[in-house]
Amino acid sequence: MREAIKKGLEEALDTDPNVLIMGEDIGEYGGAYAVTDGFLSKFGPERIKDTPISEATFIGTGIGAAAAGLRPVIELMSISFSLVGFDQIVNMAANIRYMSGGQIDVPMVIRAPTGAGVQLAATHSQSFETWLAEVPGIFCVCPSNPKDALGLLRSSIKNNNPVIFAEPALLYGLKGDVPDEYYEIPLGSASISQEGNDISLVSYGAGMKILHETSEILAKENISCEIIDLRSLSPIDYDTIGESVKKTNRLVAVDTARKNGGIMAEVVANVQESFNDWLDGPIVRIGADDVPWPYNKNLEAEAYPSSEKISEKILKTLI
Amino acid sequence: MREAIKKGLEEALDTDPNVLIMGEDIGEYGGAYAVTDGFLSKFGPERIKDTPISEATFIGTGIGAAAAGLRPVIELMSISFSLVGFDQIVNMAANIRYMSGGQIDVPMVIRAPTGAGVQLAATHSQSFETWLAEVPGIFCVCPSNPKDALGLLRSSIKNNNPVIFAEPALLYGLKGDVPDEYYEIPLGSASISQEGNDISLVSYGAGMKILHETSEILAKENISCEIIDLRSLSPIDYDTIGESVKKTNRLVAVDTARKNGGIMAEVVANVQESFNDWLDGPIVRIGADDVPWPYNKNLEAEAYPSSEKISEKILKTLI
Amino acid sequence: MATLKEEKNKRVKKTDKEKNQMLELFRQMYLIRQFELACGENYTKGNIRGFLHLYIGQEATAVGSISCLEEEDYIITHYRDHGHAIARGLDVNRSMAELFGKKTGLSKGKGGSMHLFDSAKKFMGGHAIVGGQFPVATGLALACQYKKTGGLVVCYFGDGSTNQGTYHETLNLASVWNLPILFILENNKYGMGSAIDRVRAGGEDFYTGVDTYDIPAAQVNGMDVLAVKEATEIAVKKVRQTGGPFYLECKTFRFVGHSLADGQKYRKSNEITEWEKQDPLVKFPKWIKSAGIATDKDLEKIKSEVNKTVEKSVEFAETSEEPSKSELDDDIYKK
Amino acid sequence: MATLKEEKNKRVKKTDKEKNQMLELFRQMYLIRQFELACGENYTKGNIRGFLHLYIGQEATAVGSISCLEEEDYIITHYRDHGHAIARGLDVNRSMAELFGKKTGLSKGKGGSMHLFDSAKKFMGGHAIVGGQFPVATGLALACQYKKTGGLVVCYFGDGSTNQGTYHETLNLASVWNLPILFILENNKYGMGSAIDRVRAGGEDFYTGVDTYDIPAAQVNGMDVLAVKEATEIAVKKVRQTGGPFYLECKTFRFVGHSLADGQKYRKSNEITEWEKQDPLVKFPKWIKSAGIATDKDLEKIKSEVNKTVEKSVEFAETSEEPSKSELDDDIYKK
Ligand SMILES: Cc1ncc(C[n+]2csc(CCOP(=O)(O)OP(=O)(O)O)c2C)c(N)n1
Ligand SMILES: Cc1ncc(C[n+]2csc(CCOP(=O)(O)OP(=O)(O)O)c2C)c(N)n1
Ligand SMILES: [Mg+2]
Ligand SMILES: [Mg+2]
Repeated sequence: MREAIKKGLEEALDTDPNVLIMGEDIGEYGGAYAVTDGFLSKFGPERIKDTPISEATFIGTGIGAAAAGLRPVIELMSISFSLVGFDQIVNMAANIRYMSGGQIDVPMVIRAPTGAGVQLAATHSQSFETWLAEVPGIFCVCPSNPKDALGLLRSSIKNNNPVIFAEPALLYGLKGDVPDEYYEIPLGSASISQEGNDISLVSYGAGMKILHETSEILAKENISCEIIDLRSLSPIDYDTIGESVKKTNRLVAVDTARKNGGIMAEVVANVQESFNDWLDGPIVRIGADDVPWPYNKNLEAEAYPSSEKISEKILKTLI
Repeated sequence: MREAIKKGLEEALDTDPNVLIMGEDIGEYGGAYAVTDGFLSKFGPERIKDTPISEATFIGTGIGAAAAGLRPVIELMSISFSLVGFDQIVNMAANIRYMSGGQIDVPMVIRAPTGAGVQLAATHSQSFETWLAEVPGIFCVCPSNPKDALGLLRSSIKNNNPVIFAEPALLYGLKGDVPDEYYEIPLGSASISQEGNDISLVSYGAGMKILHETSEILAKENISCEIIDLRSLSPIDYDTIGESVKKTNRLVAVDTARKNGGIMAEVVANVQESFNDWLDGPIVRIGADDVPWPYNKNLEAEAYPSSEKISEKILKTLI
Repeated sequence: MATLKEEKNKRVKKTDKEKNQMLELFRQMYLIRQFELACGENYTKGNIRGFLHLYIGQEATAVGSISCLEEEDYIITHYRDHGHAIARGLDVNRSMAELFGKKTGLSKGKGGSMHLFDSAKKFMGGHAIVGGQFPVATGLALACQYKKTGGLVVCYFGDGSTNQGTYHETLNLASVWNLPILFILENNKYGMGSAIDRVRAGGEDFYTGVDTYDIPAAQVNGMDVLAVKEATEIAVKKVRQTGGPFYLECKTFRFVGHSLADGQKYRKSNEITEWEKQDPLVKFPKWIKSAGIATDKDLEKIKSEVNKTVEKSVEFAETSEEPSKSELDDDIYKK
Repeated sequence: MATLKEEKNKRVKKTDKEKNQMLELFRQMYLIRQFELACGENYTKGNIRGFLHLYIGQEATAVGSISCLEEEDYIITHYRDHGHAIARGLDVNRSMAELFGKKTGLSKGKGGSMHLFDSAKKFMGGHAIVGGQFPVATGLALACQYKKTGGLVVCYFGDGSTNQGTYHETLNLASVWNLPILFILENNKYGMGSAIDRVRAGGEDFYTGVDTYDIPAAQVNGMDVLAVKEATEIAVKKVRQTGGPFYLECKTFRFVGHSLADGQKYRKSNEITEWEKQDPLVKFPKWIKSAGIATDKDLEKIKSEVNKTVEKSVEFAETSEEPSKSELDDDIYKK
């Protein structure tokens, strides 16, 4: 996964002189998650810009640079740190085009590791893509595998609007095939990660692995799962979800972020309204527990959704 | 409404020496919405503290003061400005108790005007109580009338946790009876604002007026509405909502905040799951349009939910 | 760096071009004043809504400083933005129409008073979150530097906004990256109802503290349009030479409330009257006449033209169409 | 304010009480060092997870400064918090258990390395968001002032955190409200991999810039525990006298990476070796001996006791129970 993101960034730096990267310790240090390792010597300090620890200001710097015609890619060390710069993202990046009557464009990507699972405790394990995806004026994506990461990153950097590119911290080491020929994955398109007939499961990012495990457990009970990878949290591809629901008549929505306020609340609310006639029962929603993320490994695992918990709930409620 | 909030604050200042108020221009200026007018001369500068324009810091100051035994009440000029201090609210106030294993309490109230409707445009019209209500570790309430405002404010200031007290900017001038005898309204309790049989309508804050108007329109069609006022956005009183749904078998959920990511997404997702057997159809959700708030009056009104739009949608989809 | 002195005597012998420049400065200041008065009137009438912050009293700052800029230079400011917009030559009709929320407004009626924009004139707003414009200014300057346009960024802000963290973060970054920004502080002694000394440590002078960031700084009388112009010329030259930031503090005053909802209870007694003695719209025309640059009649002519311009802008705004409801969803995303 | 000098010669003649104090300073520094080494080892073993930031090299700062505090004083710091916790006398077993994520940990295993808390000792964390602790420090100090407890707040922070806006906002507020805070900067020349000069304007000295906020400030050699102690004594006295803030910059160095994941590619060559010459755990015991305060044997005895304490803490942490799953929901809300 790390390599796919790296490839996407290098490609953009190679082909578009207006692309530059900013963030804390992305240069000399090589990036907190080593995604930009080697970039400084390859592309130079004009384009690989180490910033002071001041998220509000370097995010806003990205906005200004984008407004003046550059295509900055900002790296945050954690999406949890976006809170320090939330005003710049939510009030400035998202609104400036509208407030100016369409005069100002902000072609900027904010990359940030997201999610729990590596024992970083309450302030470092959150998933604020769930909030940012709700803000009109910005796009938001979150890949679950290297191929999607590259395809989505290409589209994100080419997009003429602010894009939140959330990278599940758990997945940097994930291996997976990446096609050699050039491809892009449009923002706003979900994918069917596995076809099935009896029940649709939807999640994104680090949740996809859990869905596949769930599907294996349910396969033993002769339940065939269709698995949907949201990929894009804003806009959400309700066509793909709807088609699947029309086929299986059952939906289970899984967040690895906290359940309360997760993206799946929105998905559920919309699907139960738009596809009610095709649903054979309530949509089951599962997310992380509504607690601050604990440091302890067992507690963190307990708060995290698991294929056991999900399949158990499905077997109990849906069948 | 303004008077009720003022009364609640004065009472707290009178009875509890640990209560103090902080915020921009709450003293000499008398408060952006005049809620604290006259407080400085009555309670003195030790307890009525004008702050520099630095939301992150004076919110965090509230956290520290609360952690050391005071009961600060913070006023923000707009909940839109909470973004500048989001890290302190979401990462610090909400998490510090958990991260310390229960050692640190934060009995603090953050009061903030919320919502659109007064032509303040994109950056000043938002409703971030929708996000803050989703954070474990904090409570969140939003009154729709003077009586509730006073009752909720009393409970909020006495509560031993951070409480977001969102005040619909549109309602400061609202008149209404406030009982003379002392009462409190517990956090976490919705109210039945009007009984009815055919359909349940739920909203909160500035949405309540719209629901009552909707009910009047529907009454002409012989549809009897039960109206629920959420009052508390965290925790949400699903018992009250559930009882109502069991009676009417229909739910319409209305946000005056943007629909995408509004509190009602969460309400709908939970109700369709927990009370599915009692629902005779999909839950209809209506909110403000998913656009940055425009300055122009007509556009703003167009984005805002209205009783006409709601009743039309109900007549079309539910009947 | 020392405070710049007003050296008026030097300026008495003027070429025609210089004289015209002086008259243009007067015209702009008078235009801003009349524009603002018209805004206030139309706020009372209910034609302008939301928050309205007038620039009355501070005209010399915007006009004096913007007169030194080139086309390729960016301007960014806060919600008290009418003065900067007009001094930058933004269309007066479309500015007024924006305040009326009309389709013909600069931002199609979507931004309102606090959000004037004209990207063609590199006027990048109008920002209503105190301190919000600082980081964006840095980014604009980064683009100038990166693309080697030769342009710079002027970032306007108020004394109150210096208490917001982004102010410091941005000064630091501008210095570390040596970015071409001219920071112009309009120190009008109050942030809303808060007098500087009640909310800021370190006294009423701001330019002295900028030293910490290795940014050259100066202070100037913001009520004196020529002093502002002269100081800005030096500042702009310095920024273009070094490629790096400069900080200019303009001591100024608003003669009116923070916004149209302000009762000004917090004012010190006589303060307004004292400052009105320095009204640039009284003192500057007086000087123009005493320096033989123009006569009363010349000035009256300018005034009556400006009055017409403003009247026409109100008429334009009044008669302009409202945006249609279908426009609500436009302008959110760029294709 | 001038830099405080190391005046070691003055200190040779000591009372018994003073000698014991010196030995206690050594004991604490040695305890921190051994604790940190044990942490590193147990991180490698997988007993400690998440991010782990060691205090190795900076011991003199925490120990010297905290030795001057009273019970009623608050301490708040950032994620590199083990040193401050131990110097404040937090239970070593429970500290280690917290790092192991155990139920017996200070925060019941919920906080981990970056979030050590002991409210009984007024140790208010351990905060992992850079700059996050500043505003909270202000609030603690406000409570001291409001309740007239006579206490003060010591707020520790790193050089990198001074680029975060809250640093400036808090200095300003502390000054405007005259709050009893002692700001202690641990300037170890790097914020993660970023050397000061690459991310900060105004040079490598920080205490000079604090002037702007009307806050008295001083600088001290943070590798010299006695110098730190002396400087802190002066600072604390000043805070108690004036009721207002003081700023102390300690020049120090971490001999290890930012966290256990750091390859330290960004280091200047020889830098670590150069600084290791100032290792407080080499220089201070040497001085103790030369000053006749203690013999090698005395020191060895302290060391072996500390070694046992640390070993026992690891054993305590290892053998402690994990929190039970039912505890997941506890501690979120206060009833
Ligand atoms: C983050 C934020 N906090 C508070 C406000 C409300 N507010 C608007 S203007 C203002 C005062 C700003 O004063 P100053 O920077 O001196 O500018 P001036 O109004 O004097 O031109 C305040 C507090 C805001 N818009 N944004
Ligand atoms: C808001 C925020 N941004 C970034 C980080 C990641 N981070 C953790 S520590 C650190 C460096 C801080 O350096 P300094 O303040 O000098 O303290 P030191 O580590 O040297 O003790 C960074 C960038 C963070 N935790 N919070
Ligand atoms: Mg001001
Ligand atoms: Mg450091």
